Amino acid sequence: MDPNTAGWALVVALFLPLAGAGALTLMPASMDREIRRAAVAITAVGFALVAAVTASFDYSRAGELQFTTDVPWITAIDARFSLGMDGISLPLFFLTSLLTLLCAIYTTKPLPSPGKPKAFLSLMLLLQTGMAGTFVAFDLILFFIFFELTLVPMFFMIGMWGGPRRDYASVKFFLYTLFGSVFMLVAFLAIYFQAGANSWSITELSNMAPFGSTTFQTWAFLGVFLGFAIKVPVWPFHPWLPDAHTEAPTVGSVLLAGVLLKMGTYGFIRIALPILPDGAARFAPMIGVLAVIGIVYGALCCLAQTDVKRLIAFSSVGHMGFVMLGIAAMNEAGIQAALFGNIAHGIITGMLFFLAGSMHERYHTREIAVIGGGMLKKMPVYGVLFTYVAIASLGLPGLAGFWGEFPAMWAAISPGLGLADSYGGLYLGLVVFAAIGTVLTAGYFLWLIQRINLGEPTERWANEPLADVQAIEWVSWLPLLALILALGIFPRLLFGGQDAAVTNLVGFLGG
Amino acid sequence: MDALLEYTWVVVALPLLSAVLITAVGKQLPGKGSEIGIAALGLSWLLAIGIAWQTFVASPVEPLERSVDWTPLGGGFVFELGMLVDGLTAVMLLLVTTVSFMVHVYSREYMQGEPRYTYFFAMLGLFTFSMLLLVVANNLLLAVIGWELVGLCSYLLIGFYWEGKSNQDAGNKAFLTTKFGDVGLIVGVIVLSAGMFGLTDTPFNILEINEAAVAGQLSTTTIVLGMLLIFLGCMSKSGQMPLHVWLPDAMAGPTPVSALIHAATMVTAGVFLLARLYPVVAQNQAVMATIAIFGVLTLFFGGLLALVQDDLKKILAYSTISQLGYMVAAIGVGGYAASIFHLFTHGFFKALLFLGAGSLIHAVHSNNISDMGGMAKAMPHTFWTFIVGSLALAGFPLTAGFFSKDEILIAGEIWAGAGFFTGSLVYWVGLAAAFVTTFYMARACFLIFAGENRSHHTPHESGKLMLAPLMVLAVLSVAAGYLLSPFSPEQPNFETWLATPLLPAETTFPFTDEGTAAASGLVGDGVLAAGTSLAAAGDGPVKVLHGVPTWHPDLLAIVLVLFSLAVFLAYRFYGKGLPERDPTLSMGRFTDVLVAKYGFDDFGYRYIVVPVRDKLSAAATYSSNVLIDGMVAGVGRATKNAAMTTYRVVDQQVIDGGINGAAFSAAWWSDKLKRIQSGDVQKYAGVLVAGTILLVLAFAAAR
Amino acid sequence: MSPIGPLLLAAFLFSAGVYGVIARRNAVLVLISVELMLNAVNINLVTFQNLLFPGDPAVTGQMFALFIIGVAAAEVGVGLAIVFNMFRNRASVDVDDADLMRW
Amino acid sequence: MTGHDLVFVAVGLLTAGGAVFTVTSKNLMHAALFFAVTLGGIAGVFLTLAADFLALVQIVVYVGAVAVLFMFGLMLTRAPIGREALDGQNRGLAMAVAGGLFVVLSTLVIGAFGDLPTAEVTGPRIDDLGIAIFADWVLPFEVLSMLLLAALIGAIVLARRESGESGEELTVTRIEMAQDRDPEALEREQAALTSGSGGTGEEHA
Repeated sequence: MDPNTAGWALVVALFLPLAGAGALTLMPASMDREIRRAAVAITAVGFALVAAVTASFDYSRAGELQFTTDVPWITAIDARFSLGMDGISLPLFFLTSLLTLLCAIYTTKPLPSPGKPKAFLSLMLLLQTGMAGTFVAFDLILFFIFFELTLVPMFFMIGMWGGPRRDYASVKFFLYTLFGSVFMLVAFLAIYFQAGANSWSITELSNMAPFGSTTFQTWAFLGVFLGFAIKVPVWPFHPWLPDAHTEAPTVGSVLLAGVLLKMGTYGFIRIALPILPDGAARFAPMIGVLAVIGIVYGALCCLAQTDVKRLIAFSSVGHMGFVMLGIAAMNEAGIQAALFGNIAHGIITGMLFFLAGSMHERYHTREIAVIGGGMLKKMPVYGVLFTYVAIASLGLPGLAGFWGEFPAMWAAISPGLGLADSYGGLYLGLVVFAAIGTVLTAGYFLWLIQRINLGEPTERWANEPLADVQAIEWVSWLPLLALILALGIFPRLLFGGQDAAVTNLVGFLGG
Repeated sequence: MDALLEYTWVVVALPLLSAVLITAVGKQLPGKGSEIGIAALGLSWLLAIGIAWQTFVASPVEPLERSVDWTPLGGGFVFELGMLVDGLTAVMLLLVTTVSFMVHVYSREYMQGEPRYTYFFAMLGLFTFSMLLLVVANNLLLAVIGWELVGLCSYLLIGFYWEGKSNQDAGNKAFLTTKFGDVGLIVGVIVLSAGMFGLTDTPFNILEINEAAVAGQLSTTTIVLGMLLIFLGCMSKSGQMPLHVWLPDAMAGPTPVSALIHAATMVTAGVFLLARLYPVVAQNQAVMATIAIFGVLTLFFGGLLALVQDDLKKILAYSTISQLGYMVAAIGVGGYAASIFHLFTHGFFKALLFLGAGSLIHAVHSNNISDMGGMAKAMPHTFWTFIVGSLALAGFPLTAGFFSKDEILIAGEIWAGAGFFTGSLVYWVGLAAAFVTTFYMARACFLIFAGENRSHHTPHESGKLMLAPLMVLAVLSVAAGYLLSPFSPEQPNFETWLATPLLPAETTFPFTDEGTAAASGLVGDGVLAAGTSLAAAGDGPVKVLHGVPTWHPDLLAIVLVLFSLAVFLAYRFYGKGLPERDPTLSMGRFTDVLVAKYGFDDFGYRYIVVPVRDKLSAAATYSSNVLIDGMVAGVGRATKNAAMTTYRVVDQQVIDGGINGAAFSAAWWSDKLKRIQSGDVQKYAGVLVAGTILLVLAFAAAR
Repeated sequence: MSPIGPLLLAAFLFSAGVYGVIARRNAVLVLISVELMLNAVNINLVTFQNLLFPGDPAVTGQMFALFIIGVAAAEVGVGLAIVFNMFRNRASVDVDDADLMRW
Repeated sequence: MTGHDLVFVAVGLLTAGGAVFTVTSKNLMHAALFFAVTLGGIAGVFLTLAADFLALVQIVVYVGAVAVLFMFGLMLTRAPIGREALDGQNRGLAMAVAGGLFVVLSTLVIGAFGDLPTAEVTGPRIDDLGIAIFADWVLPFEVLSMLLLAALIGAIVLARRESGESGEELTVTRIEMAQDRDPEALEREQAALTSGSGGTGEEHA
């Protein structure tokens, strides 16, 4: 595949799941096994295509858009159907495809009530198109549509297959994100008109930037910020997250943590920063402060949780705080770190949600106190995996989490855009508190391991037969487990591919 | 430079390979994986000896740096995977591999029958790899990675018996306390690297940082802030007060682990890192003074705590803290070589003591010295090796501990001579602590070996695999001292071995007054040729910092007197076995303070752990669930109320307002308008015609 | 002869028809009024044919009038049938009663 | 003014008067008779316009058939007699509209044709008409025959009394349709329906 001409590959990879979702709805609901297998087949074919795209991606020109498609779309408003990928999009696109495949494989296990795998898998495939599209759309309108497209399937996933408070959680999720999206859309419109009302192209707008007065940029950035910050979520826009994660079915949680949150940070990096550099420079210290509050705060909240899934959900707040800290640094290293943290968090927390889901399937509870320890005795392999992923999540070097955290702090010590001169002391403080956040993170994870994994099984579970990791779980988890290690040992896998693209991007910032 | 140094990475890689292999196939092997570990470490050890030998005989040597660009970090900066081999590296390699190899051999027998035997060896391999990674790292980031990994291994091995809650807690405490220090380390490394941003693409590179510091390219802020923060990391890792609290608890791990990790190697990582960055440290008086003061506090007060312990491993743990205090204090008074020398000898004799303790514990199934007694007869080999170790620790003349501890005291004396108060502090407090050390070691030895057997078991001598390491280490505990002693005045000795990559004489300690420094012997002609200007020193003999090691009769006399006094006292109290009332436990408030460990643990638990874990977290959750969520819910409620008001006031009272109003008005109008639809077709027709007429008229008018 | 006379007569007849359609309640009378209007149109057609386009070989005007007479006959037949039907169903031919299309 | 014109004025006045009485007469039969007079007058107008054939057709079809048909219709429907009974409440509207229409139409006619010179009235010969019907207009002519046939059949179908047919039919259908809905709404609807149909029933009586 020639990355310069094979734009079709991206289009096919993007809409194959959508077509698959359509095909699934045509199958009779009674063909349960066939539906599940078909979903695996569709996502597998899609992943194979994405893998081929990844393989043929020209890494020597990672800064330029490849696999582009650019045709007029809605001519009345100058919107174009514009797809492409560079070194920044590629890993996220790949991750989306991979996680969906693994989720499809995982869904060959029984679904939570009310079952209905056909509906579930169709929604999941629809979700995949939305998620993947967000990362390769290079037209603001197209981006917005993909961005919003994810809301509906996720809403139904939580609302239909979720836990006892699913109605509350799904509506909360929907309203929060939609609230932000409204402001984002308004900001997009403002950008469009300010830039001369003839293009929605992200690349063109970035090239044009900075345009408009600082006041305009500030307001436009605020709008975009609200949209993305709620999605990330940045403290204090996070309360939807724990509820959504806790109530969502396993696959929903995995995709939510693994990909959906990334759309927010990706939006910051792809849209908010290059198009509105002046606004970004004004907001950067505030973003940094919110990010660090998120880190410390998320960790503190985790310490107080009694529900495993809710704890992991709150840990996301902290981890995304590191990503936002990287963005707040407004320099190449920071963006690099943010993107790495994005992927690392997607893999690790996605994996943690898989584990939490399986734990719930076995214990039928997520209460730490009820599980009461001894998992390492009861299910040794499972316990080891849990420890492994938890340690990865607390940012141990050699595993993926580290390369999102340390470089983010490192980058924040000398923020770009001249922020170092005016806010040098503030940023030093941010680094210190972020580092303290790592201690708290270590604290709650170790405590979690202690309370769940270590010790003797309690009376209640001592004689309960609990299955250790099953074959289907191995299949859907092994890629993630391997990636955690591979990225930790060989961070160049991501850093290398992103480098040129990030350099380009920071060029737009003028920093 | 010989080609052997190029293969230093093999020393590091072998333990990792061992860990991977043991994990993969260990369980299937007859030795359950221990043979892999021993073989790998043996090879590693031999290679390390070769490297040490080459750097030693040729010392001082230019540092050898080899690296590959591992990953870009953005902004043109690069993270290297590289090794830096010089005398310091070689010393540490030798120490780590030696102790690790001994512990491997020892554990094969010691851990026999334990659960997770294979896992234990895999962890040992992983730990050794991490420690060696830290040692050979050519840049601070890689060092941080090794640093964190040894912390993880420490956590996993302290909690090796994870069925028990106290062991789990100990692991958590160790990890979290050191992790707290890591905040300092990480931020410190970041600050230092930030100082390098304009100078290089590899801002973590240790040699470049050192050179930049010496060349005055780093601002004072960078140096002070960076080094103090890094020192915070060193404090937690190397058990400096008040961050030492985890170390005694860490004794919950298996004894070989205590020997390897919590006595000989990992806990010295902090000292090592200070030594690695010594040229930076030496730039600033405040930094050195801080380091010295914390070191002095630790060496004295840490030692005192050992007085009241009954658990043999805890006695050793506190003595480790105290000895680490010596090393840190030495760094703070310009005793770079002395510090590393003590680190080196301490590694051997403390490992020996721990392994000996393991042998004893193995025999009596108790950690407590009050449960032992009379072991000398039953376990003769353990006895004499333990005594050698104890003598070395107490600094009995002609043992390794004597030479190394004296180097530190002399360094303090010279530093004091150069006009620094901390120098005298180190000298006198160091002497006092030596007395304390001798006393508690003598107490332990008398209680263990003299008197009657108080245990419920019949003690038996350990097997060969356990005794052999003891003997090797016992030999080393004496022999290692001769590397830097009046018996080795000429180069190569330990000081020339380490004499890289230090400072050019004229820029050493830029804050000292040149005349005073020269007079005190702190600096002088050709002293300590720097790594960068080593070639300029020519082929002639290189003089070392504190001059040629010589006998110090005054010091020797004081040490001997103190030693005799301490042993005599200990004999009086404990020579006949366990006294009714242990004198160290009968010192009133003093004992209370010591038993309470100065209240650090309690303080930490009560004012840090509990508030953060229980209160602050609850507050945060509360704010998330109630405040923020409540705020959003409040906005929601307010919106609803506003809507109700709108509905009632605007919709209902001002009927046409809002959407409902529009709907109502539409209904109202339609109700009125529908009456036109009377069903009276004739009327329709009439209106139709009338409309036509009107249209015609309208057209006519328009024309 | 001037066409004004017949045309004005036709206009008058048409207006009378309109009046009848609107004012009369009896359905039969309404039909009669419709016939009046049709006849007015016929007068117009014949007038145009014979006074303005006398040479038209297709005699279009008179032909149209002829067809209208035919169609009117059919219409009357069907219309009266509907009236009968209505009378049978509701016992009345009063158009005021036929207001089912009312609101 | 020629004699021809005089004849036209006389016939025209007769026609117009007949029309006026047709639409205003209080007596149904009178109205029908005046209608016949008007139709005859129109036949006269056709004659003065030299349209002999059409005049004959007018007499045969309209005066002979349609007018008689209407009289039968009136007699069969037992219509009440009297102004109030014959005229609706729309008389004012009707008068205004009809008057206005006449004014507009006459204005237009005079405006359009008032300045045309008087011309000799010449009608086509009867054989020309025959040729025109069966040459140029044969298809519409045949279609007209079809239309008449259809009207004939339609009239029969409409006017035939079928068994079981009654005034209640409509109501029944609506109730049947309503059965799909919930019983309460059905009840309400039925109540409304009963009262509504009851009202009309009273009026009928």
